[in-house]
Amino acid sequence: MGGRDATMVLLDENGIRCDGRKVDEPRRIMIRAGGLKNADGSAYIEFGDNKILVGVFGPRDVHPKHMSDTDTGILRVRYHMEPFSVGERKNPAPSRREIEISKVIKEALEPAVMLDKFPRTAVDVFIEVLQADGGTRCAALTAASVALADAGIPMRDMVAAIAAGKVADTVILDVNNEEDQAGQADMPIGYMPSLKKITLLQLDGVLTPEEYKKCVDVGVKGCELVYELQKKALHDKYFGKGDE
Amino acid sequence: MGGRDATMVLLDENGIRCDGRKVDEPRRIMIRAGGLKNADGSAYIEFGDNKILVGVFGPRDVHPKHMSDTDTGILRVRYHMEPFSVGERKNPAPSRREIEISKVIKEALEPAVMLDKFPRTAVDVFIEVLQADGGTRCAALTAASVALADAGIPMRDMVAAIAAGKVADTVILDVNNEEDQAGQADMPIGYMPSLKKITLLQLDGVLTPEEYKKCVDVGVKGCELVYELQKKALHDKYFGKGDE
Amino acid sequence: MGGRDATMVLLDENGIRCDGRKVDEPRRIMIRAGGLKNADGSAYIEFGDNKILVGVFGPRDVHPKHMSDTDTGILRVRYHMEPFSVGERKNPAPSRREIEISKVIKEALEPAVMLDKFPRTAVDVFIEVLQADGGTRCAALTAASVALADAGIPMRDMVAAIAAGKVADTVILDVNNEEDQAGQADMPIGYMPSLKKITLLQLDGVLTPEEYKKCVDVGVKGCELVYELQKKALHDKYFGKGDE
Amino acid sequence: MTSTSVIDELKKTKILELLEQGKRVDGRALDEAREITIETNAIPKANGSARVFLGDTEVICGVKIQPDRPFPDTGDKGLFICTAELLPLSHPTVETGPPQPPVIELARVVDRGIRESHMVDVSQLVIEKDKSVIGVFADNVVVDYDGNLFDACSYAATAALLTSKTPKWNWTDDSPVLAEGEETPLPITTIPVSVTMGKIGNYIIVDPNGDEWESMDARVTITTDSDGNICALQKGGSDGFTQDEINQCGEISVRVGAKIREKLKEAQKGSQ
Amino acid sequence: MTSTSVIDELKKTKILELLEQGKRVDGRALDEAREITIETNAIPKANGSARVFLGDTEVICGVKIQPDRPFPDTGDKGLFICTAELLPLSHPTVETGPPQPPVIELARVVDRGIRESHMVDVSQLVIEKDKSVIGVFADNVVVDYDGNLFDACSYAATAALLTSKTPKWNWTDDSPVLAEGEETPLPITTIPVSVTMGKIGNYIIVDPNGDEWESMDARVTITTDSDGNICALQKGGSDGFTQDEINQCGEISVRVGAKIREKLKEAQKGSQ
Amino acid sequence: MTSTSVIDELKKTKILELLEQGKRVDGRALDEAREITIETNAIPKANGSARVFLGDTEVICGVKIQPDRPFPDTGDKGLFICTAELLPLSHPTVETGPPQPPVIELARVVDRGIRESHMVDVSQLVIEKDKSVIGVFADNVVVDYDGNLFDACSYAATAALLTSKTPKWNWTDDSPVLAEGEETPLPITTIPVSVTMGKIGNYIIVDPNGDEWESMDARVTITTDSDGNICALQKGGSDGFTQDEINQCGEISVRVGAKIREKLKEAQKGSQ
Repeated sequence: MGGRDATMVLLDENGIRCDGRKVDEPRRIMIRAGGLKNADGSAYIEFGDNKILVGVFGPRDVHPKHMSDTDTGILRVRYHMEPFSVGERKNPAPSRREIEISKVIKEALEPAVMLDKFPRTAVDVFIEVLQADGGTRCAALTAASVALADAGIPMRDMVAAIAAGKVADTVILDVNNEEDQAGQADMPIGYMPSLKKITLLQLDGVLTPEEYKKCVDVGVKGCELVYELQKKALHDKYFGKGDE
Repeated sequence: MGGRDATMVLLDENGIRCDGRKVDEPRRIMIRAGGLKNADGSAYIEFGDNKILVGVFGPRDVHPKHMSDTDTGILRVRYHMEPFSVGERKNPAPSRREIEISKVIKEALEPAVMLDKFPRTAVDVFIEVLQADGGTRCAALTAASVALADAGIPMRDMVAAIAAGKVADTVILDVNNEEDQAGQADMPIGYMPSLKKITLLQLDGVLTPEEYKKCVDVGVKGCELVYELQKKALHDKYFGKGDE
Repeated sequence: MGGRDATMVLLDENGIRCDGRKVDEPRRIMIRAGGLKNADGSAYIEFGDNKILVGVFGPRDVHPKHMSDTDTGILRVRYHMEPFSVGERKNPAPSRREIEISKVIKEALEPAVMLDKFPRTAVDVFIEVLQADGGTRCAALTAASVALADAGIPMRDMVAAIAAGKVADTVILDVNNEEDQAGQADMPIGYMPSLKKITLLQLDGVLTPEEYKKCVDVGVKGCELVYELQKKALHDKYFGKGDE
Repeated sequence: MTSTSVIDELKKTKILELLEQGKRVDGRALDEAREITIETNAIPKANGSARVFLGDTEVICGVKIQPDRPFPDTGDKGLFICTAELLPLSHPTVETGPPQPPVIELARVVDRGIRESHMVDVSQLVIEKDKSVIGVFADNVVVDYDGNLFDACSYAATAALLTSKTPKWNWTDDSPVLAEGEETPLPITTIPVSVTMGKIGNYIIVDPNGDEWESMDARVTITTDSDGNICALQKGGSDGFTQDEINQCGEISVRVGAKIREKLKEAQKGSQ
Repeated sequence: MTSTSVIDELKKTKILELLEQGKRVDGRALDEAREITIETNAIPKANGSARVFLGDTEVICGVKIQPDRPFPDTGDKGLFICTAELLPLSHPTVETGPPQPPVIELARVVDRGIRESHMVDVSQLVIEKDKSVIGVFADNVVVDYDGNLFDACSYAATAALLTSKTPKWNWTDDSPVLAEGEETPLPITTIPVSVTMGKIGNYIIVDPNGDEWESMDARVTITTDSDGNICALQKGGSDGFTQDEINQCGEISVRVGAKIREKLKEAQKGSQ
Repeated sequence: MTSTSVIDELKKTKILELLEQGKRVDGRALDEAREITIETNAIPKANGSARVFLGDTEVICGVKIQPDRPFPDTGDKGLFICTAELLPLSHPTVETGPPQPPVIELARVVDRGIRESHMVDVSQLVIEKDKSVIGVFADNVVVDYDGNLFDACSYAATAALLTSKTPKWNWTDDSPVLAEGEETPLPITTIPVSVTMGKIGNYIIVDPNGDEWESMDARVTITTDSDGNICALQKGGSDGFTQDEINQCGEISVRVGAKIREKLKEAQKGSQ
C-alpha cells in the first residue's frame, strides 16, 4: 500500500469515484463455471479488469502418502500470478506475497468444503491470475468457490468475496487498483451468505472503530451481491441460460 | 547465435576456412576409450579445441525406487561445463542450456542402448566439458557412445556426431566456435551409421530447403568419418595399437 | 582474515592489549546451563561480547528413517547467526561459512558424546549466535557441551574451547574481533581436559614452528580455564549457587 | 504444530469445558493477555533490540540501520522491513530449511501491522533522494514457543524500534559516509499494538497460549495505533467468524491494545 | 505425461492400426494440423497478447515491453526473451515447483524458433547504446494440455508479438523516461511458423494430439520463415529418423507452415 | 564415502594390523606421500591450469583471470577465490546437486590454505582503485577419487596459479579495456603446500589413500609456506589428537611440505 498520496480525485463532489462508480457500486463482474477440459472443475472470473482462471482437481491421492490424513481430506491452494498479469513483468518464481495469499484463501475455503467426506485424499485448487487490477484475492476466492462446486466437491456453502475500503474519508465497496494504491484503507472480505460466516478478512490502512464496523457491514452486503452471480454462473452451466 | 556479423573472413577465395580447413574437412579428432579408474566405462575426446571427459556408471540400482521402471532400464545423462571451460568463467550452477543439452543427448543415445536388457536399473552418463570450442554437444555425444561401449553396456550401434553448417553461403562440415558465432547456420547431427538413423538433430540459423538437405547429407557423411575414429578408439584399448 | 593492516596498537609497550587485557588473559566469560523451556537441554554463553544460545533435542527419531544408523546414534549440529548479530545485517540464508563451522563443531563434539548409547536416534544441537565478536565457534562449542550435558546426553567429557593467536609477534590467549581482523594469526582450539584430547583445531595466519607449538600450548591451558566455568555452570544449575 | 491426535482432542475438550464456565486453562480472563516482560538493549551492538516474553513465548528482535538503495519508484522514502524466523531450538517440531507458509504469513503480518500504522516515518530516512536512503531492518527470532507469535514478535519489533538509535550519513563523493557520534532516535509517529484473538467454539479469547493455539478454530490479529484506530487485520484458521464476533474483536483490540501500549511506553522510557 | 501403462499400449496399437489404413484417431490427414483459433488482445493491459487453441490445447501468451540493461557485449541490441510454463490446471499430471527438463526444452525451442528467424529486429530496440535498451518478454502459459505444446506456444507468442504495441522511451537524465501516447508496432521482419511432426512406427504425422504425443517414437519441430526458409529445428524422443524422413519433414514444414502463416496474418489484421 | 559396513570394518582391522608392523597397505612409509604427477597447461584456453595425480586421485584446476568489482571495504585489492567440486564421474557414490558440507569444507580449506599464505599478492591486482580489480578464480574439479582431496586440490590450484598468465587491462572510459598481448605471470610471493595427515589408532600417516581415508579416526591438514612457516590448519574427523600428536603433525607438515614444494617448482619451470 506504501504511499497513499492522493494525486488523483478519488471521490468527486457528487460522490462519484475515479472510475465512475458510486460508493456502494461494485465493478462489472462476470463469472463462468467450467471451461477447462482437463480440470475436474473450473471457473473463470472477470472482476473489473481482473481476469482469473481457477482449475480444481480431486479428490485424489496424496503423494507422498504421509502428507495425507486418515480422518479428513485436505485442501491445497496455489495462488499464482502470470508474469504478464501486472504492470512490470513479474518474476516467475513464487513470491512471499503469493504464498501468503495462497494460505489465506485456503483457510477461507476450508469452512465451506466438507473435507471429512473424502478422508486420505486431497483437493487441489489452482488459481491463475491472468490480469490483475486490485482485489485479486477476492476475485480468486469467488471463482475458486465456483470451481469447487463445478468439480462436484461436497460443500456447506460457497464463499463470496469483495473488498470494502476507504477513500477520501468515505467507506466504499470494491476497491480498485488506483483506490488501493492512493486510498486510505482496503479490507478484503470473504463471506458464506447462507452460513453467515466471515472466512476471509484482512485490513491494510487506518480506520476509526466506527469506520471499521461500517466497512465490515458494507463488505458483507457486497458479498451477498457476488453470491447471486456465483449461483447464476452455476445455474447457467448446469440448467442453461434459457431458464432465465 | 546472437549477432552473425562477419567481422572476419570465414571463407576465402580459395575455399579455405578461418582455421585453414577445407569446407568438408573436420577438425582434428582424438578419441581415447577408458582412462578413468572409478567409472565403469569412460572416454576422453579432443575435437578441435574441445576437451571432454565422459564417465559411465551402471547398470545400477535406482534411488528412489519409484523412479525405476520394471519393464526397462533407464538412461540418465548429465552434460556439465567446468567453470574454466569457456571464455568468461561460468557460474557453477547448471544452466538451462546444460539441462536442455543433457536431454537432447539422452534422447540421442536411447535408440542405441538396449535398455530392455537391464530392467529396474539405470545407466548414468556423466559428461564433463573441460574446454569448449563450438560443437561440444556433438563431441560429447560421440565420446558418450564410446564410454557406454567401454562400460560393456549392450548396444545396437554407436552414435557418431558432428555439425554441418553454413558460412559465406556455403555448406560446411564441423562448425567451429568462430563459425558458430559469425556464421549463418549450425546443424548438429548425431547418427547411427549401421542402423542409418539420425538420433540427434538441431538447427539454429537460416537455410533454404536445398541447403537444408545438403547440410543433412554433409552431416551424415561426417558422422561416418567420426564413427571410424570411435571404433578405432575401442580397438586400440581392447586389442592394442599394435594391431594397426 | 583478509587485510591484516595494523591501524591500531594491538599490544602496547606494557604488554597490554587493545581491550586492556594481558596476553594470557581471557575475556569475561559467563555460562548459564538451561534457560530454554522447550529444548531438552540448553545453555547460554557470553564470551566477551559474544552472546550465544544453544538448544539440544534428543535422542529422538530420525526422519527420513534411512538417515539413521542401527549401530550408533548420530549427532547433528547447526551453527547459525542471526541477521542482527554482525556489523552489517547478515542475509538469513545459511552461508558456506556457517555450514563449514557446523561441521567442524559437530566433529569436535563427537568424541565427547557416547553415541553408541542411543543407536537409531539423533541428537540435535542448535547453536544461535545472537551477537558476534570474534571467536564465536569456540564460544559456541563451549556452550554446546554444556547444553548436551544439561540434556542428560551421556558424555565422556566436555569440550572446552578458546582461541590462541598472534598479534605484534606475540602469542596471546582469546583473540577478540579486532585482533582477529588486524592480527597475525588466529587458532581456535577445542579440548577435552579430562581425556586430554584436542577435538577442534583450526589456524588462519602465519606462525613459525615454535610459535605454532606455543599457540597450541597456550590454547590448551586456556581450555582448562574455560572447563572450570562449564562445570561451575552445571553445578550452579543442579546444585544451586548456594553451594559455592 | 498442526497435527491432531487423541491427546490434542482431549486437550480441546478440556479447554472448551473450562470456557463454558468462563475460565481458561491458565486462570486468565478471556480478554486477558499473558504477562509481558520487555528487556530492551538485549543486543547492544545492534542499533536497537528487545527481548520479549509473552508468557512462555520468547522472542528477540534486533534492528539494523544502514544505507541502502531506494526502490525505483519511491526514491524519497527510506526502507522498513520486518522479518520473523522460528529458530529450531524454540520447539521440537520446528524444522530447519526455507521458511514454510505459516512463518511467511507470520513475518508478513507482523511487518504489515507496523508498516500500516506508519510507525516509522520513512520520509525522514533519505540520505540523497533517488540515490541513497536509510534502511531499517527489524529481524525477529523466536527462541521459545508457547503460542501467539504474532503478538510476541510485534511487541519485540516495536520495542526494538522505539529504542533504536539511528546513525547519520552524509552524501559525499557519490556515496553515503558515516558521521561519527551523531545518533538520533528513529522518527516515530505512533505505537502500533497487535492483539491476537482465538475463537474456540463460540468463545473469543485474547492471546492464546500454546495449548489454546492448537485448539483454536479460527483467529484474528488486529493492530491498533496510538489514536485508538484500527490499522491492520488478518484472519486465519479453518473456521469463520460472525459479523458480530468481528465487531467484538475490533472493540477488544482497541481496549486491550491500549493497556499493552503503556507497557511498550514504559520499556521505551526504561531504556533512556 | 511419459508413463507407459497397459492402456497406453492399447492406445498406441490402435493408433498404429489406423495409420496403416492412412487414418488418424481424430480423422485428420497425416499432414493436417488441428483447427487453430487465435484470439488477440486477450490480456489488454499487456503490450500484446494472444490466446491460442490448437485443437484442445490452449495457450495464453502475454508480451511485456519495458526498459532493461543490455548484455555487456551487445549494447546495440534490445532483448528478446520467450518463456513457456505449464500451469498445473492444464493437466492432472503437472506438478508445481521449478521447471523440469521437458518444460525447459519447450521454452528454449519456442524461444529459438522465433529468435533464429530474426522476427523481432532487436537492433531497433535501443534507447541509449550500451546503457539502456528495450526488452521484449513473451511469456507463454499452457492452460489446457492436449499434446504439441511446441507449436501452440509458438503460435501464441508469434500472434502476441505481431499485435504488440511498443511504448517509446527517451533518454533523459541518465534514465529512460516514458513518452506518453507514442506507441508503435514492434519492428517485425518475418513471421516464423513452427511445425511439429511425430513419428509413430514409420508414419510421420503433423501436430500430434495428446494421445498421439504419448504414442510417438520420436518427434521433430521445424520452424520456417516468411521466405519459406528453414530457420530452426529440434529433434526429440527416444528413436531416430532416417535421412529421407528428415528431408520429408523439411518439405512438410515449409508446406504446412505456409498455410498456418496465413492464419497468423489474419489474426494480425483482425486486431488492427 | 562415509558409510560403514562389515567390509569397511575388516579393511580397517587389516590397515591397523599393518600399521602395528610399521607398514601401510600400499607399501609406503607412514610419512610418505603418494607419487605426485603434475601436468601444467592442461586447459590451454584458461589463463592457467594443471592436472594433478596424487596416486589414483586426479584433479584438474583451471584458473580464470578477469576484471571484477572489488568488495566495498577492500577497493585496493584484487579478488582471489578458489573452489572445489567433486564431479560425479569421480566415484560411484558422488551425487549431483548442490554441494554437501564435506565438499564445502574441502573448497574452503583449500582456498584458505592458499589465501592465508598470501601466495597471490592481491594488492597488485587493481585496475582502478575502488572501481575495478582483477579477479583470480582457481576452480578445482575432482576427476577420479582415491582419498585426500585436500592435498590434491591444493597442489592443482597452486600449480595452476604458478603457471598462470595475467592479461593487462587499462581503465578507459570508466571501464576496463583489455591490452592485447601484454601478459605477465601472477604476482606470487610464496608457494604454499598442504599436507594432510590421518590418524588411525595411534598412528599418524601422511596422504591417506581411499581405503585409509575411510578408516581414519581423525585428520589434520596443515599448510606451510616457502619460509617453512605454518599458515593454515584444519582438523577434521570424529576423534581428537593429543597435544603431542598435534606438535608432531606440525613438524611432519614442514618436512614433507618442503619436498613437495620442490615438485611444484619443477612443474613451474617445466611450463616456461
